[in-house]
Amino acid sequence: MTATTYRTGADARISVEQWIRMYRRMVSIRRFEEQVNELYTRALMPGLAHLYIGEEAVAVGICEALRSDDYITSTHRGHGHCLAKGASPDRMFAELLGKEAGYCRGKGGSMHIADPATGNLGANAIVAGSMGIATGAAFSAKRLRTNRVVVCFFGEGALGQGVLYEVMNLAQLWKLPVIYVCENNLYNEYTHYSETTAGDILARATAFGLSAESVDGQDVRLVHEAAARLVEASRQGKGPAFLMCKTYRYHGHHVGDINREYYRSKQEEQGWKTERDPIQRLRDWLIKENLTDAASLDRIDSEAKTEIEKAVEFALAAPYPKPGEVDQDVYA
Amino acid sequence: MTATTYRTGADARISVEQWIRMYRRMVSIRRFEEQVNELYTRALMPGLAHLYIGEEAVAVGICEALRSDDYITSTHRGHGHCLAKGASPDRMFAELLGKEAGYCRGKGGSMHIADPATGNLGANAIVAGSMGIATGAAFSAKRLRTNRVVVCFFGEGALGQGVLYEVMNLAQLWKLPVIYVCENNLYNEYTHYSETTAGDILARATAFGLSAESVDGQDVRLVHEAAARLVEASRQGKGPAFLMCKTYRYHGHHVGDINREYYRSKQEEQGWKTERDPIQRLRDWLIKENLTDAASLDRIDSEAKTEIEKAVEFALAAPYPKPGEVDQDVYA
Amino acid sequence: MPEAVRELTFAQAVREALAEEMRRDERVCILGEDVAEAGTPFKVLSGLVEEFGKERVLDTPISEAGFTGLAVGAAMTGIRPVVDIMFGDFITLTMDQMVNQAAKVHYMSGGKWKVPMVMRTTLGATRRSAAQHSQSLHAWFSHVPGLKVILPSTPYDAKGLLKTAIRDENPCVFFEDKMMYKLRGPVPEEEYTIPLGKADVKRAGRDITIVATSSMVQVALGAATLLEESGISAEVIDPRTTWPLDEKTLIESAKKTSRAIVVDEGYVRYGVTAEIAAVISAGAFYNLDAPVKRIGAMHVPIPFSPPLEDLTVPTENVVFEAARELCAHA
Amino acid sequence: MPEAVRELTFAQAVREALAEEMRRDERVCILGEDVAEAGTPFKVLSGLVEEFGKERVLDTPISEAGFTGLAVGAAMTGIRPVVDIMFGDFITLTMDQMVNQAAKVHYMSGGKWKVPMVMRTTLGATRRSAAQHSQSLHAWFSHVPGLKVILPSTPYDAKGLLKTAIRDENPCVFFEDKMMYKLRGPVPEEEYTIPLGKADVKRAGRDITIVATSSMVQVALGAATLLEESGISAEVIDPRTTWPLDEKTLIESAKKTSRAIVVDEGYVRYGVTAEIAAVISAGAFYNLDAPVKRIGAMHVPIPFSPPLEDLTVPTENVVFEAARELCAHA
Ligand SMILES: Cc1ncc(C[n+]2csc(CCOP(=O)(O)OP(=O)(O)O)c2C)c(N)n1
Ligand SMILES: Cc1ncc(C[n+]2csc(CCOP(=O)(O)OP(=O)(O)O)c2C)c(N)n1
Ligand SMILES: [Mg+2]
Ligand SMILES: [Mg+2]
Repeated sequence: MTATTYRTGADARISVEQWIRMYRRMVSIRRFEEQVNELYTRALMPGLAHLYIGEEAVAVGICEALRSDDYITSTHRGHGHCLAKGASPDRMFAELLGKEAGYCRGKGGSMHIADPATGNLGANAIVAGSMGIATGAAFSAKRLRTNRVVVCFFGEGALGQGVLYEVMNLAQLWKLPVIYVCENNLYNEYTHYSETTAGDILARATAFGLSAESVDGQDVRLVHEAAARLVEASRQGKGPAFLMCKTYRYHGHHVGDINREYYRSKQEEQGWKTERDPIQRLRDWLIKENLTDAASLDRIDSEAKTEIEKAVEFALAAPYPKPGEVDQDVYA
Repeated sequence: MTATTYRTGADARISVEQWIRMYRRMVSIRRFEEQVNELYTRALMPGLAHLYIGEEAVAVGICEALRSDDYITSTHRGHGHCLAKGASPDRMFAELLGKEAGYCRGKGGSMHIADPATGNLGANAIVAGSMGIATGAAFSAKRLRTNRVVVCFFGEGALGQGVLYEVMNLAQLWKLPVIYVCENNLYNEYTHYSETTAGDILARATAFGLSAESVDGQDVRLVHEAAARLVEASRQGKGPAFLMCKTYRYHGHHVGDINREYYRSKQEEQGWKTERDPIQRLRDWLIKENLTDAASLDRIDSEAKTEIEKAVEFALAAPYPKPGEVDQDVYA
Repeated sequence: MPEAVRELTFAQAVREALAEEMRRDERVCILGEDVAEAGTPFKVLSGLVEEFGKERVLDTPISEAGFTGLAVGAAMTGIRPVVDIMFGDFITLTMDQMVNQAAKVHYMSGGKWKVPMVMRTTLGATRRSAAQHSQSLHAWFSHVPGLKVILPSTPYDAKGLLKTAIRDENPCVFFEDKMMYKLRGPVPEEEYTIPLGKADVKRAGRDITIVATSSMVQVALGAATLLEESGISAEVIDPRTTWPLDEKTLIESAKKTSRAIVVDEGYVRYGVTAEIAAVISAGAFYNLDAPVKRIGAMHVPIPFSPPLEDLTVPTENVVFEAARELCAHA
Repeated sequence: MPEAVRELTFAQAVREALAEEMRRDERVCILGEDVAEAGTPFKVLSGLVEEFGKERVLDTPISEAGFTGLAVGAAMTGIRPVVDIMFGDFITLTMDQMVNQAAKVHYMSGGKWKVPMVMRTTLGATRRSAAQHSQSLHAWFSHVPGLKVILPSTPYDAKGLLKTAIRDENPCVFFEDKMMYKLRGPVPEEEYTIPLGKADVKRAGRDITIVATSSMVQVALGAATLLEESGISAEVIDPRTTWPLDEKTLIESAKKTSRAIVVDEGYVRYGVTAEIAAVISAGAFYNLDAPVKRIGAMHVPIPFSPPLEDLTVPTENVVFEAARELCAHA
């Protein structure tokens, strides 16, 4: 693909600042996730985490199309969504380490980060667990006439859960402003999606009357263009939509999934990393189009690195919640 | 529609005896259900029942395409399926009255009739409750190489339940011999299906890779033709299929649903009864084609009436299970 | 309660609670199957769609998981949904939404998101509806931190407790015994609510404590009348909510009477009677003169056949006999 | 058990039980997410697909309700499925299939159809997996007639009980504490099975009875060692199955020792400890010197933060202290 094919109508409406912001966010997410891996490897993080590395363009391209008071729901692989919606890395790391300064006071951990301030209804450790929630938030948006839109992120594994079809039906019947974003990274944990997914994915949404499309999830510009269009339509009252983003996770299913060759080859991984990296792609394009230069982007890279390092330090130094916290907030 | 349009290739392969058998079965089901209503009205039947009157062509046309060792699963509106698969009316009435001679020793009642001898895996009072079971029976058929086919009957209301999509996916992935038969009688209890069903019903099945089609469920010949074809294909290893039968229940959702005008008009009911009655239609065609005469069909009618009356008498006279039965068969 | 108050049926009391709360707070919505024009198969909601419109009384597809999940998200974002699950047996389909989502959202988010929703559903057998339409599964939700579980036993309680539940900031499950919908009882015209977690002494007594829930309160009261004729004074206590549970009232009563029976229509094993019996056995340990007796549904799927079904549920007589036997103990 | 037997981990014992039963009976199949090449995330099933092939070890989509329902139908028609639900928290999605279908099919059909299936799943916290991956929800299934519920506490029991469950004609749910997979213990090479419904005295004692389930048996045994040092002789009893429940063994032990503690990793409220405490309180009423003490998970969603999470589960020390206190009573 050449640069010119990217120069769609939508592209033209995006300011340089926006592209730069998307670049910065993608880099931040990547640095963030590298640190998560590092924390795990150095046995500084309790439990596990599911890295978003490789999929950054999806969260960033989509959240860039949202207002800050729009809602998202997220998954077990949720750090990228949280950051893209505006969460700050320090409190996220604090959450991952179970510290009181974390977004959930350490009670949620990696798979449950939630933040009303950025419209994040929460990550969810149940595959498809947030679909009802997202659809319900869209119900509120419509009934309360807030003009908000909701994005429901989920992996292609969630296509196996019946509740998706139940809520797509509801959303379409009631014309709710929710976009179901399927992050198809080819694997349900350790099983290729072709072994678990019959028929045609987009048809599963159009059958319920949703408009559905598929996009190269490694290209933030295509993702953003599609998202902006669908979000806008939904905001105008056109009802729900379905967007499949074709993407890839570079790392294991979780940080402990090191030996992966029984389910996918190193070559396959290498191909995605070297040929379709979303950060590299945007970088190349920005430079090629003279929208910025390498030095500026390098500066962003190193700023991001510093920011993330500081955030980790903050979290490592932060205190655990006091024992008395344990039975607080069971009931509101 | 004229008679000639019915003379499809499939029709030609059906013997007169088969048509007569289908006629007899439809009449039996109708007489059976009329008696159920009568028993309810006379306060002789405990609880409620959901009458199949008006939908007879679906169960009969489909079960006629099955071997006796093929399996079916059924619903809360299940009497027609049971009878069409070969159950005898006396033990069914006994079940409806909670008598020991019933198919389930009185423990199941109207909504739970099951009978291994006729391949009936059971009616089910959970909407969509039998979909997993039907798919599992198809799994057994495939693994045990019995060459059996399974028919899963359900109302269009069950399209709302996610488990349908879960099992269609599984059935298609594993090429299981199961036919999902959607009896679309327009209503989920008291709500028109258009208020609960977005998009396109057949597309919900084709999206998962199933072949899907729709048929006039008031015409036993069309139903049977489609069923025979789909069952045969499934038996040959072609995997699952979906068949929607457009039909109508003449009576209320259950025997106690008398005042229905707030959800459907008397006119609508009258239209279906007078213009599309499945028994009348087959009768007219059989006579018109000279396959039999009115007198012979009248004889069948009165035989059916007598059979059903006797069956009711049997059931009314039959004893209840002994109290000691109550905690038997909780565990095998 | 003032004297000479109006009488309502249990169903009317539920409906009135909903109507009043919907008038008071326009964020309150009802979601469920056949809840609008049909007003549910039990006609509990008749008339509400006429007053509040289809935007607030919504017929759903037959998607218990889907619309319960939708209610969770709606509750988090400003709506106060009341979800109708037609039969308590169908909560099986909502367990993930209620237990993994609704019950945990507040805690997992460190107290940031709230889920002010109510699930209304049924319990109770003897309607000749067989095993999939007769269960009393409230013990499951009672086991789960984050949920509140409410079991009204009278029209008065139904109205007052439901209003409180709708105003509560937490997910509440409200179980109505479907055989009680026609039960009549006094319900004052004036506004009132009833706090969650406060047991109610439905009848005071000296010799034995009968703790009963939902329609079993009526059974217990009937037994208490029979016992009175035998010279035994029974105290009938209705916990009203299984969570929060008003342990103190139960224990104090048992300490006073020194004997206790627990009656609940769910299964005895690992059910509500187990918890309450364990609480009383431990709390009134030094005062009990006899083991706490548990009475509940027979441990079988509910059979259809009427003579069998009737054997599976507690009756006045069973409670009466059990109480007499207990009182025969030193 | 013979002496000098081979040691296996808990995971190996489970795997061996499956392999043996799959060799013995080719109708036995395994269904679940990532069960084939991946051998589950816990690697419990490693190697089985290699031996038995993809026809008998089937990777499913992420459709817990769908494949559990499929297993019910397969079990009715000649297959003996073993369903793998990766985390016990996900049984929420299978409740309709297990409770409204599997548990009731035999009874509702008047004894005609049978559902010989096994669901294997996990329980247990402290893996830093937070509220949706740490629950111990076995009380729910224990409450439901028609199901059998198995909680192995050692590799030996895991193997013997799982083999029995696979041969059982009823739906059985088999809960494995995920934190025990690496626990080693003796497992003889020779074929053996263990009956369901028979409690096992894991340690004999005189002064106090500790009834414990699953990994809490290990906790109880640890506490018993500490108690011994304090001069208290504790009897540790493992019911092994919560249904059927071997009441007799529990009651006899409590009668003998006159004191009892029940330890289970589920929530205390309306949970397994409630039933067992109620059974012992009533059954050993005239012999108990102190109230039965219940110990279980704190009544909160399981928090992620390690110092908090550790507060929510019973430890040796908590059991030890509780026992000491009970023994201080007359
Ligand atoms: C209901 C449920 N079933 C199973 C799991 C275990 N699990 C966690 S992630 C995962 C795979 C999810 O795959 P996908 O949706 O494609 O997301 P990805 O990990 O690829 O981002 C599974 C099976 C779960 N968390 N919830
Ligand atoms: C899970 C579940 N939800 C709700 C019900 C209550 N219910 C019984 S029949 C029915 C409508 C079913 O409609 P449909 O599937 O079209 O079948 P029909 O009655 O028209 O034959 C409903 C909602 C139920 N039995 N199970
Ligand atoms: Mg994936
Ligand atoms: Mg219908």
